[in-house]
Amino acid sequence: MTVLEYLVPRSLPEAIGLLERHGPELLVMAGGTVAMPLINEGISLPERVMSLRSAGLTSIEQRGDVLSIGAAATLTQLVAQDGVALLSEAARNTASWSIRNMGTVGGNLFTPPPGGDVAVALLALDARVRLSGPHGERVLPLADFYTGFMTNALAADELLVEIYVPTAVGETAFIKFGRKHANTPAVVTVAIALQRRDGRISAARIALGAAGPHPIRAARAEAAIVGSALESGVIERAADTAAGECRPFRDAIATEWYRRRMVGVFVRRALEKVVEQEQDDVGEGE
Amino acid sequence: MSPALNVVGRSVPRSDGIGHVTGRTQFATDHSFPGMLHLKIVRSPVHHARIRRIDLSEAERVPGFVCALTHADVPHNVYTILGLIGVEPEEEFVLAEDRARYKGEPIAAIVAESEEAALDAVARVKLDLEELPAVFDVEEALKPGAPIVTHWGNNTFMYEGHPCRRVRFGDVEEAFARADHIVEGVYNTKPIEQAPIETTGCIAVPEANGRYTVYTNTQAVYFSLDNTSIILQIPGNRLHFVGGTVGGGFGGKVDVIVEPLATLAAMKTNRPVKYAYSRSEEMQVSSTRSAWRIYVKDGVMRDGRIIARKVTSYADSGAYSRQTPYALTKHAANASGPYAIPNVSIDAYCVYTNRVPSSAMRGFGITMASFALEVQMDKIAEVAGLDPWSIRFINAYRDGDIKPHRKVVEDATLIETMQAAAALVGQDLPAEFRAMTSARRSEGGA
Amino acid sequence: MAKLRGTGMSAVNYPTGMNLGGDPSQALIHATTSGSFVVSLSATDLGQGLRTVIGQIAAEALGVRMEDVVIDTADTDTGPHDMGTFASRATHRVGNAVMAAAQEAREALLDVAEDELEAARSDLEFDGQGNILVRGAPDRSLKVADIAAAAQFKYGKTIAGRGVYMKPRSPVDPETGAMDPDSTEAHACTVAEVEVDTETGEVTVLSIRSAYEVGRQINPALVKGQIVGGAWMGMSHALYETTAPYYPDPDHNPKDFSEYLMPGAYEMPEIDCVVLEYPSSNGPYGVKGVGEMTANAPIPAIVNAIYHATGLRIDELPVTPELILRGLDAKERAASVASAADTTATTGS
Amino acid sequence: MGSKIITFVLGGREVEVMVKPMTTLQAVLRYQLGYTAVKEGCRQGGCGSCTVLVEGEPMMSCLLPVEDVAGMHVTTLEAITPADGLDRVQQAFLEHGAFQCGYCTPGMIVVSKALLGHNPRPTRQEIVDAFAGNICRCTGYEPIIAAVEGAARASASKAAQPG
Repeated sequence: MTVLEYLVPRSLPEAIGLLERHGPELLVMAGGTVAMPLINEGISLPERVMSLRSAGLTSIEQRGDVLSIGAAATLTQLVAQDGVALLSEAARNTASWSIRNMGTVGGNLFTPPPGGDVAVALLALDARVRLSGPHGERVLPLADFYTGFMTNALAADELLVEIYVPTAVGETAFIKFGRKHANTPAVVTVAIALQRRDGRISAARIALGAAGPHPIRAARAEAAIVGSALESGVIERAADTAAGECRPFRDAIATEWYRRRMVGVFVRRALEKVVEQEQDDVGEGE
Repeated sequence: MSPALNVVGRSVPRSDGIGHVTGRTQFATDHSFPGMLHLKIVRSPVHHARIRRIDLSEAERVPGFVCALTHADVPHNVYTILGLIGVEPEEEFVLAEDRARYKGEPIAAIVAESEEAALDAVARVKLDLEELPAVFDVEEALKPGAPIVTHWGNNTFMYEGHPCRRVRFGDVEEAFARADHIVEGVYNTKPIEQAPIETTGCIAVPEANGRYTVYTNTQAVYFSLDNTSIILQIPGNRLHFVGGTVGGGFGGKVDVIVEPLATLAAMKTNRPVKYAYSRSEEMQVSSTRSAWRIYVKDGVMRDGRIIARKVTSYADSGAYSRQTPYALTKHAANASGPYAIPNVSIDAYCVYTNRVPSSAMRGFGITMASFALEVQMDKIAEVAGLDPWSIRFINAYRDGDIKPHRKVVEDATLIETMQAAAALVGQDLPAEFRAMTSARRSEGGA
Repeated sequence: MAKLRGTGMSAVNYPTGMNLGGDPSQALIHATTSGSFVVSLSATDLGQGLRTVIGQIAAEALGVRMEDVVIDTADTDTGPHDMGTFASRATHRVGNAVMAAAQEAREALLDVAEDELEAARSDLEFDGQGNILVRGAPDRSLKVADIAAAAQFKYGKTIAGRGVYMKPRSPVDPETGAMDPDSTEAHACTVAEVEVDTETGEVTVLSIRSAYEVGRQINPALVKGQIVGGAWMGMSHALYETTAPYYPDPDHNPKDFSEYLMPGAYEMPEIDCVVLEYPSSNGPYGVKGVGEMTANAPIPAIVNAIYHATGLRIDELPVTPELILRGLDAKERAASVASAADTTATTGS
Repeated sequence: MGSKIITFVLGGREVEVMVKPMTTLQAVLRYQLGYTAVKEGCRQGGCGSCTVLVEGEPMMSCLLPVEDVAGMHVTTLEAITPADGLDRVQQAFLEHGAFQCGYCTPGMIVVSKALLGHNPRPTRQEIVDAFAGNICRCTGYEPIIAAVEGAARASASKAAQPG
């Protein structure tokens, strides 16, 4: 059906009201970078579409030790924020300049793999998402938001409205590996956040993109290294474990075999990057 | 000595430059016309199927639906683009009849008031298909019992009674028997899309005088006009094709796909009709460069001379051959490479599979031969204990040599080109190669 | 992590012109009364610069300035027949047709100029700047525009020319393959340097340096543009592109520019070239043609460079990182089997 | 629901268009207003040929419902071309042979203008990054990069001139 109505609510309550009125058939769109190509090609034929672009969800603010990111904040805004370096880096490695000017942080959480590079960084940062519906709000860890390939915990009448990221993140590293260097789908994306105390890893979050039905944590790899010093044997162990536990897939870009192999390589390289950053910091300190 | 030239040989500015940098250059689908309709295609969702029924009833109810075209509407539905130069048989269906031979094959065309309505109606066409076994590999397609793709009963294009384009020169078997080394290789390449940034497209416009003006980005306006005239069975003088400005071709716009249907729809509706590929159509259903499998066997002497070469090549034509038979002929004529080889045998097969048809692309028939042969040359060099430069100088053809297809070489400059490349990269060449020329061997080109 | 570097080369010929002939192109030229020459054709400009190059050939052959030539092409109501722009045929075929048409138009101009300048035809020459001069008499010259106007208004004559170029159709002997499959041969030799990451299998092309021999260059800047763009496309074919990533399996065919892999600006290597000119006997001004061939030589040069870097013989395109890794794995397995065998042999002796 | 009237500022001039819901800015520019320098290479956001500036920032007009630019400033290549001659970037594209078929060129020049607007002396890497969303099938990118470098130099030398 040709689109009958394009709804552009000016506030969150208006958006929630429209969603409630039109029900789950309403296609919710923010930057349009994923939905519009499907509509243009006639693959998606929605009757009604709601844009969140003007619903007042575009701010990025630091509140205490939390960075609050409106779901409709653009990836360009995320590049520019200086609260969390990992997020700037992830956003900078996503798509192209024009697409970053349009694509939103919230939208990135709905982008099926191998897309969704920012979501991988958010997962490593232990972000939480605020969901809002006609009956109130709830906040979920991002890790609980995903339920499967292109499925999530969002109820039919809820909108993802905000993302909370703790700014005390410890040491981080981000690597997106694609077949090209820029504007390309990931073979694998790795985002890591570590905390170390007395030379030992006290907490580790290793998030992987394009290595499962949605951004995933490499929980066994994390468990395998907590309590150890970040040295080469430990790094190898994390890499091997992550490669073993990930659930990659084959698409036009890469096979399952190659992705699994690259998970190992890039988890290792990301952890080595943490070590290098530490050495740089030490070097600068001297 | 030729007289001095005024403008040839000078890097004068491009005559279309200002148009391109200001965006004022008009490409075919930059035109638009009041009342213009949009044509979109219902395509086979499977690789090979019998078509039992096409149900348009729901599509017809979409607001903005104007008409649908099926094979029954196309006056001369089975054609061969190279029929213009005498290539037979007629084999491609403008719109599929009882069988779809590749995923994406056009089955019906929908004409609607807007592109959105056309896409909507396309999505609502119901196809009753019986899926058939399909074949995707060139050598599998030649085995007994393979699914037959064509409508005449075998999976190769026939060259004057042969299932392949043949070249026979000298006696390869005798030469293999006395060669010091035999070097064999098999080379595989996957299909490639021309991927011009402007997709294939046209607009057909009914004119006051009963003619049709077709704005098109074809690479060959008369090729397109003449094939359209045949397919629609209307005199060529009722067609006026306007083009010449093409947003990238690379061979991808030599087929005649969009013009016949757009013109037919314009005839049927008496309104301008636009038919342009979407990007995914350009990527997934437009002709590709063929996939190739090339077997090369060379007989080589201890000193590096290649005395025999046998090449067996298979190009994956897909479901229809389009320009590919011609590519195989060009390939066969060049499968010995730029080398003087006294004994050559070449069999080049154009093979039908249930794949998107392949057709022309930049380097037609040659690009993948060059890949196979030049990798093979390095293998030969290694076997003969020579470096990659030496093996090529030793075997380079000269003016006056006879190519396997019996033509006397006239414009050989491989040796001079290699000398220039060596100088460019600082590669030292032995004196004998520095002194070598492409002049006739009888004229001291030793 | 190891990064291995290697260099590879290739040398190729490229047959230009639609191979078996029988592919005529026509050109019609007429002068307007303001001294412009309209060149009517039916060839297409795909971006290679056909309008420019044919304009240069027409201006040269007519003996007038480039700006006095108008290329009117690919309108079938005004343009004469042409087979189309493919097979590196346009500059060769259309250029020859234009030269023939220009010759006829020149003769028509000279017919009028003889009367207007009261000079013998053999004493007339074009200065290439839009004038016809009487040799040895610098004060006796006329603008081509004035001659064209005089032809129309004073003599009632047309200044026009017709040209066609056709290589006769050559049959192929179905048994031996004897045929005449080209008009002329251009050549290229490319040297590529690569770096291979042995952990990821990625191939980085560091440089593509080539020598080309393309006959006469009508427009060297456009030739260089073809060589640079072709080097990119060759690299793209060698390492990235396909519509069937798992051929012969037809699945996962790309639908857009992110799935259909092509290198971007970031991946561009250093590109360098030299161009030799050995004019052909049958091309206009000795042209051979360059458009199609420039993607060819880089492909085997890159693949041969990968061998030089890694010892892997690759016989498949595109060369994906996975192909490299699997090759390196197999090599490593073979080496460890061999060394195990060595150990056994040593122990056994 | 029927059509709506949307107003925006196109190249400094206010325009009013009547559109069906969710008509893209690209379709409005090309087919209602005749601004065909805005190209249509993919309508997937993947080629960059339709790039326009919205409030000075590059965006893909094929992905942008025109309702979303209501009241905003939109700049296409038509508005970048000065009344007298060519912009420095356009001139540089000519001089460096930064196009062949010309289909990607409008998008490339729009992005170049945006880049030089933000960053008058970009490094090669910054130029390459800026073009990551614009695909050229003909040139191999090198002449395009050279053109932007050339345009930046031309601006710098002009700025350095007294008076």
